[in-house]
Amino acid sequence: MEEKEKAYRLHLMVCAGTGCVSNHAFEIKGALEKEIKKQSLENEVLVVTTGCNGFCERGPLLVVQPGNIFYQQLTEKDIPHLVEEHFLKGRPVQKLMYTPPKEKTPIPVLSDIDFFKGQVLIALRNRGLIDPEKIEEYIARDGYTAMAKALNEMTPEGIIEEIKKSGLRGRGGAGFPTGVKWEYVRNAPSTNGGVKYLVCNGDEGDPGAFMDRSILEADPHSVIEGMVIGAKAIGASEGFVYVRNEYPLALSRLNLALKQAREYGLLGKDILGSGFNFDIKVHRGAGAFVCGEETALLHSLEGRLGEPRPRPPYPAEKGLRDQPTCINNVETWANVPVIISRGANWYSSIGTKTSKGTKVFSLVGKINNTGLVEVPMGISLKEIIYNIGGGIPEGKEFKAVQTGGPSGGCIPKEKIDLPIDFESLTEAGSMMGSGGMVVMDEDTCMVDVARYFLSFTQDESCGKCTPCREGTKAMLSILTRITEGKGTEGDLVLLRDLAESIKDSALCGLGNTAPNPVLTTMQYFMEEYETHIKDKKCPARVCRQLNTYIVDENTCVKDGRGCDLCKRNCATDAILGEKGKAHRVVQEKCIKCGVCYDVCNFNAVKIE
Amino acid sequence: MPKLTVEDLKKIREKTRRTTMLREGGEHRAKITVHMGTCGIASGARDIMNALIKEIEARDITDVILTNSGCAGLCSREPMATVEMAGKAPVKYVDLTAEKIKEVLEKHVLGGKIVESYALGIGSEKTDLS
Amino acid sequence: MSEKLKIGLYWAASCGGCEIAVLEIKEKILDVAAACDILFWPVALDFKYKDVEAMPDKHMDVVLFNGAIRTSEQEHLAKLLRQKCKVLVAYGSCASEGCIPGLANLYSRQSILDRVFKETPSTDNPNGTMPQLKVKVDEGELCLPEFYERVDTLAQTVDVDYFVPGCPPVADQTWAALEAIVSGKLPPKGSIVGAGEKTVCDDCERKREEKKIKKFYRPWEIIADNEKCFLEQGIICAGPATRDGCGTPCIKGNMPCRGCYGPPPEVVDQGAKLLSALGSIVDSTDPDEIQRVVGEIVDPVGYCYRFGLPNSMLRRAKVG
Amino acid sequence: MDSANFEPRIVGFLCRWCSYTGADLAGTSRMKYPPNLVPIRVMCSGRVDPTFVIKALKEGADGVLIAGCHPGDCHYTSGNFRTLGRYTLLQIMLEQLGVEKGRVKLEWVSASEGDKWARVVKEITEEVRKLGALNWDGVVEQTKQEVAECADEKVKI
Amino acid sequence: MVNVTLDGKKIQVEEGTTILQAADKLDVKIPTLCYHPLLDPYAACRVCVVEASVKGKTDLVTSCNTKVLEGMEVKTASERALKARKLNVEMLMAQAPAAEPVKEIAKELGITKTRFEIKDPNEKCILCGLCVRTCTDVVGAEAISFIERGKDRTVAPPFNEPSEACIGCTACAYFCPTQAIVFEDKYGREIIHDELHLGPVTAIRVPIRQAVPMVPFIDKDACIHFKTEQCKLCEKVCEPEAINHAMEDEVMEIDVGSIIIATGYDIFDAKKNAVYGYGRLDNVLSGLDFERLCNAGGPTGGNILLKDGRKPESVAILHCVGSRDRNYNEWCSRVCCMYAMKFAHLVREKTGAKVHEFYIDIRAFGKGYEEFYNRLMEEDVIFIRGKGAEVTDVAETPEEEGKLVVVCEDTLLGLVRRVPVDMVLLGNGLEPRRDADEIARKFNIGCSHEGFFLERHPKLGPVHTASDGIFLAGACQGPKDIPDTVAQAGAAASEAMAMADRGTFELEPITSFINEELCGACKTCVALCPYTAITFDEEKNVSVVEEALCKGCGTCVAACPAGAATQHGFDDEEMFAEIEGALSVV
Repeated sequence: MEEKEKAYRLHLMVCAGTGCVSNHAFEIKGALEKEIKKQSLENEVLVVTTGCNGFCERGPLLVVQPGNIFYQQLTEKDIPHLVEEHFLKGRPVQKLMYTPPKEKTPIPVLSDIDFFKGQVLIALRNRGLIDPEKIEEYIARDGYTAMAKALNEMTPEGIIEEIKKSGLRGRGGAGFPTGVKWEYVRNAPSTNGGVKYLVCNGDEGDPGAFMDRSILEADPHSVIEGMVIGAKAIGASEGFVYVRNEYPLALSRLNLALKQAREYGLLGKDILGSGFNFDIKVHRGAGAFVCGEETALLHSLEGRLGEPRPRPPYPAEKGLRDQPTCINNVETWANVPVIISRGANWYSSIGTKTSKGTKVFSLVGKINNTGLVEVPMGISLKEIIYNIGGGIPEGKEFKAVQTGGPSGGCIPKEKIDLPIDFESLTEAGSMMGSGGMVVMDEDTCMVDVARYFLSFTQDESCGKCTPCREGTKAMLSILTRITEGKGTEGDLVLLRDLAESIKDSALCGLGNTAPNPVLTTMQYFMEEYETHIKDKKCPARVCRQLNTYIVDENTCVKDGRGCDLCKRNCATDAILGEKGKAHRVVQEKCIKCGVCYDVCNFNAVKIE
Repeated sequence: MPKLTVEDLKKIREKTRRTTMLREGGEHRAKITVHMGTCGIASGARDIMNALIKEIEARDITDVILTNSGCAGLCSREPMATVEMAGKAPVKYVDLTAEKIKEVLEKHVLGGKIVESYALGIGSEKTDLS
Repeated sequence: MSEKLKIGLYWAASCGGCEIAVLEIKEKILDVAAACDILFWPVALDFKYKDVEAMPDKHMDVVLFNGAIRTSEQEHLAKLLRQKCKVLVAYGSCASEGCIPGLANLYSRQSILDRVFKETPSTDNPNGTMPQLKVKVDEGELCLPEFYERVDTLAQTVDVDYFVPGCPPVADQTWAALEAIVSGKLPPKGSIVGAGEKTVCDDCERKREEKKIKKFYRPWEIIADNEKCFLEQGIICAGPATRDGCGTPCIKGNMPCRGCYGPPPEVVDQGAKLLSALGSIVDSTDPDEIQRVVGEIVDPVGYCYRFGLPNSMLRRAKVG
Repeated sequence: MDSANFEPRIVGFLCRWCSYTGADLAGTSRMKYPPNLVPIRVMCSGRVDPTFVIKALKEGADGVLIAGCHPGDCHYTSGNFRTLGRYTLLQIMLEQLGVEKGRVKLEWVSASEGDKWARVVKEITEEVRKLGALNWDGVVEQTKQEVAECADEKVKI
Repeated sequence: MVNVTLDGKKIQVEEGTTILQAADKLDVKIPTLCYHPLLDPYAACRVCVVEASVKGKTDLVTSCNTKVLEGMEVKTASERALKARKLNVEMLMAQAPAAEPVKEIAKELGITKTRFEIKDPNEKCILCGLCVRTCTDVVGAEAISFIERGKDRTVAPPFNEPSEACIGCTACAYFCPTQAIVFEDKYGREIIHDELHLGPVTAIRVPIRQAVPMVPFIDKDACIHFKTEQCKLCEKVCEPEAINHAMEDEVMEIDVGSIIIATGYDIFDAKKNAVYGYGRLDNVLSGLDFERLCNAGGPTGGNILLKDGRKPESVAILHCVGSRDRNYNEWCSRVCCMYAMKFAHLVREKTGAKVHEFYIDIRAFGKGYEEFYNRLMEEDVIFIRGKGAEVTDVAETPEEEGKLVVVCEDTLLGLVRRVPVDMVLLGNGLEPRRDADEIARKFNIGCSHEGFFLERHPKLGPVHTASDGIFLAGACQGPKDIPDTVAQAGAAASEAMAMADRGTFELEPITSFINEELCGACKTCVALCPYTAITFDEEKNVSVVEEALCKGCGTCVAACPAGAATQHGFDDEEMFAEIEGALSVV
């Protein structure tokens, strides 16, 4: 540590989040290093791997510092040119820069790009700026100062007071005030000589959300630091991070971070000479959705079947090994150090009256800028979708957005001005939940969407309680029936009854929220259900069993000259016609697989 | 590995300040741009750059940004470099050698006094993208 | 001269160690010489049997007779010396108990002769020539003593007055015996002089606790603890069944007692007693284990009757 | 002496609690067994000193039987284990001394085993009868005779 | 205490009471499925949902696990609760159509059929988890668990293979509300308690109805707690808290002056002689079985019944089962003739059935016994002289169908007879206790060859043993009936008393001693003494015998290598003289 820091004139920040890694970010890094060596720039240019940048849509990504120049969708082929032009000769390469849709000129600087411009980074404060595998870089960015402050200058009560004042609420979805929870745990009696536990919930069950993974990958130390502060506040000496095993990169970076922190004495005995002891163990989950539920997670952590149990007692009172346990989500923990170092007042100045600070959303679906965004609470859906997300691709119309993951709800376009916070989302029938945002355009069938999400929750139900186990199965079968055109009017009544009853009587959050997609789609898109049942039609033409495929003979002959492709691809010989002549679908034989529609190059196959 | 103290945390931060400054565009005293078009490289811009890097490292200067750019247009006077002191107009130096640029670094960047004998002029076209 | 004690010494079936043992009294031999006239000592002085035969009966005051009786010659001399002396002392284990030569009683005369004159690897005797009692040669007839079938102790051959046990007797004890004889302070006839009245254990300085044996060892099989009772270590020691008086030189040299001083006063058969003790101290209540532990003792006769087979109740083996 | 007419003399050492009672039972049960064995009662087979056995052999016994309680059944808890240890060692030694195995025996006979007692006595009597007289004094005195023969040997060369 | 309103009724209950318990106090019935009072609430079936309001906040909660709060207002059958409850029951009807409790609740709720898809009409399991919780929380065996999740959830042992962790307690089946769990033994038969044909046995029971003291005990071999250290359900339900699993058998040491051994006998196990079919054929009973059957406190209340509940019409009684039999026990057990005849009398009296006695000889030796024999003959009991050779259920003639046939050689008639009867009673003989050997060894006494304890002398010491102070009474010494036993016991008691009364005890003058002059201090003797009568006197450096402790075995004497130990009456000289004497006889 005594040697002087080596001076480089350029730092190339290669994004190595899971998204970019799967887009071959490591090959890009390799190519860069090779090329830099070739140009003898290795003493001038440093290649750094960072955590997820957030703009995953455009991966693999590279940001050049200083200058904040943003390169995107790189391939190995681009590298020699890029190195020579920009890093050697100082001429940034425009064609590798981001050009917003519908525009022609690329935007060279990251902060000028809309996707980044609208974001406020707290939980993701270090993204793209540090190498998550180097603790020094985290420390350089004021890392562990909050912890030092909390351990040496603050009392547990003081920490709790600060968190309470900040208005931080659990980012796991339910939004329980974090400070209040900590206070509960602090005051709850332990039956085992004062032992209390602290758990970080990294079991991100929603397949469409990935902010927890991203934080663990990009900035594991922020979570560790948050946990140490929390431990001091509640009086715990042992903590656990529950991470699903499907996150190998997150696991390895977290484990590395823990090792480094331990080596530096930032974990373990007598942290920073404060006399405070705390250490963290990593527990790998097997990836059950229900294990994101806190009681199920604790069961799993204890080595038992990952099943929820009724609350109360809450984990704060009787959690892991029956001792008071504080469970917070990854993102919550990542927020904690910033609150401690910058103060509750600063934090609570961001956001709305009830929901303070920022929230990370994973923006996916029919949207131009897929990725991870951190925005202040209270920002409208519209801003997220159109300003940051860049709107809907191919100029299609926005229809709805599913927030909160598979058990969240669909919010229709009428509510696009809805300011996003915990309360408003719940009011709209959805929830903050996982922070997932699935954007849907006009081509989406809402009945099918409900069916899709339900098939997920049904599959992930642990099966302990009757409503969730049997109810999701029953709802799924009704929805499947409707999408197949076999629905009756009675089905809608039964579906609503079921949904309400399950929401009301299921054991845990998973069951309580599983009907949300059904309930919200029924609330906002009832006419689509009715069309499916009464007219046996799917307006979005997604439910193939309700489609009628016909060949427009005119187009077929005129444009396609009876190319015969549809006939050759039809599995049931339902298409008649000879090459060069008009083709025709025999409806009795058609199984509505849609292959003819997909293969026709001349749009001659139509759906009615 | 010895256990850290709060003081050690500060030391680590000090040590890495150059990185922080570089990546986050933090406060810097000066920015030196070496012009490295084909002409510049051909007339020895790499030497200038290397000399600068070595010198900055040796003096442990953490608040000077070192960057490069393409051809500055005055190929006959290469190698060239532009020094921009924070809040001041850029100064372009021409016909540089490793020795000369060290002098510039010493007198101009650290001492605040323009080395007029090598300077082409003060104020020029905008060279910085940001 | 007449006040000097007239003594004789004879060496029968023994190794000769006892003759040397007499000299072990060192400078005191001068006292002996001053006090005694040695009338017969074939190993040191040239006397002929005829000289002895020529003595009047009970001419000698004391005869120290060492060695067992194996041959007719030894028997003859034993009888002759008995006749010519006042006090006959069986000096040493051979004369007293039979000792090592007595172990020959495990074999028949024939097998011993065969072994010696025919079977040993170094013997070259293709004609099977055996020693003869009488051989005629040109010069006349040569006679050899008879080799008896059995080794007897001196007391089994003639009347013995005193016994000095030991293989060999230790110097102090020899001196004590001689002193007693010189001073004329003689114990009752038949006494064992120059020995104690208890067992070797009584003199032994080793620590004894409990005798509970799980395995017997021969001395070379383990390194013996030199402070602990040999038997308690599983090393067979004849001390408990052996008369004391020797001063335990073997034990002090970290070798177990072999029993050369013969049985303690009240023991009739030293070997049987030692055997009884050995068989009793096995620490087990499992018949198989007891038999195994005891069965591992090699050559119990050798241990129990090493010095006393001719003097034991059975005296010799039944050989066929 | 031909074995049919030879009546061996056997000394038996019987423990009072088991074997002597067993022998008693055999008697009261009117069981028939050879009269060759003269029983000597001891309190426990543990009292049987190997010296006794040797003494008996020397005094003219052709065989010796030691009888005690079954292992574990000793009235005195463990006396018979000591007997067993001594007997085992004695057997080895007697073998070295040329005494045939069958002459000296150790048997476990309980108080209820009158039949066994009878059988054991029958067996040892028969066995010793087959082995013939031991005549230890004869063995010891044999020498004189042999010495005489020895003296008469002819010169071979 | 907490004040609650439940369906409009106000009640004060203790803090920590659940809504379900409170409702129970008010006799308000809330249906439950996954709830069991002995297990922790699971709240999975969601059938017990009720509407509860506290401080203006109304929620649907499960009554089994929700604890009442001050001012809580509960509506057990509100529209909202009923709607959820009905739907949940309806869904369970589809999932487990064969589950009776679900049907019952459905009926009460007015649901006749389910609208949901039925997968398996025979399914009984409602996945209430009672079995899994029983196995895990109560039994502690963890032999079964839920496997898979959601719609595929089932209960199974690990890997769906018979689990080694299963201790076969059947507690899961006991707790299963729908009889969905069936136990099979390894031959594939359903396990029922039928094999113990004199009634089922539980781990906690009163040994017999006539037991004194009349208290139940825990059978450690059968109790789950002693297998897995868990369960203790009995402790939970026992209100006076009278159950203590930690209680241990105590070994007490009592110093006594004399001991009377009265360990009794075992009865001959008739299963050893397969020809009688005992344990194989129904209605073949041992003597003790029959005593239990006859007993007013027995399983039938003293009625003599066949296994199917009929009264027997004919009964055979076989004498000498296991007795007077070269293959088993050669002795006469003395009591069987008379008790067999007592059986005959009882059967005649209680059922009027025809009774056949199969005997070798009738041994009616006691006072009034012969008269009893004569009386039986007057009661028309049929005596057949001939030992029962076989009992079979293989019929050779139509009248033998469905009967047990006793085959024997009638030695009076001189022919082999087959006698069909409904019931066969065996006159099992008496045997020594199976552990008699061990007892004999412990007390240093002998056993006769058959295994009964041996008295010192049949005539002169009939209650004494070879060990002083140890006396015998009853059948442990040999088969005998009650009068004889009482007589012998009396004798033994008075002998014991007499001895204790005397206060002193004379030793036989056969003790050992050690001659200090000769003792070489080798300590060989010390460890040999089983009575620790020998100590070592360190000062004198000799071993010393404490004569009061010495029993005179002489082991030390034989072992003393120095010849220092001697025994009075058995010293070497005496022994030598005895040997010489023995051999001087020609």
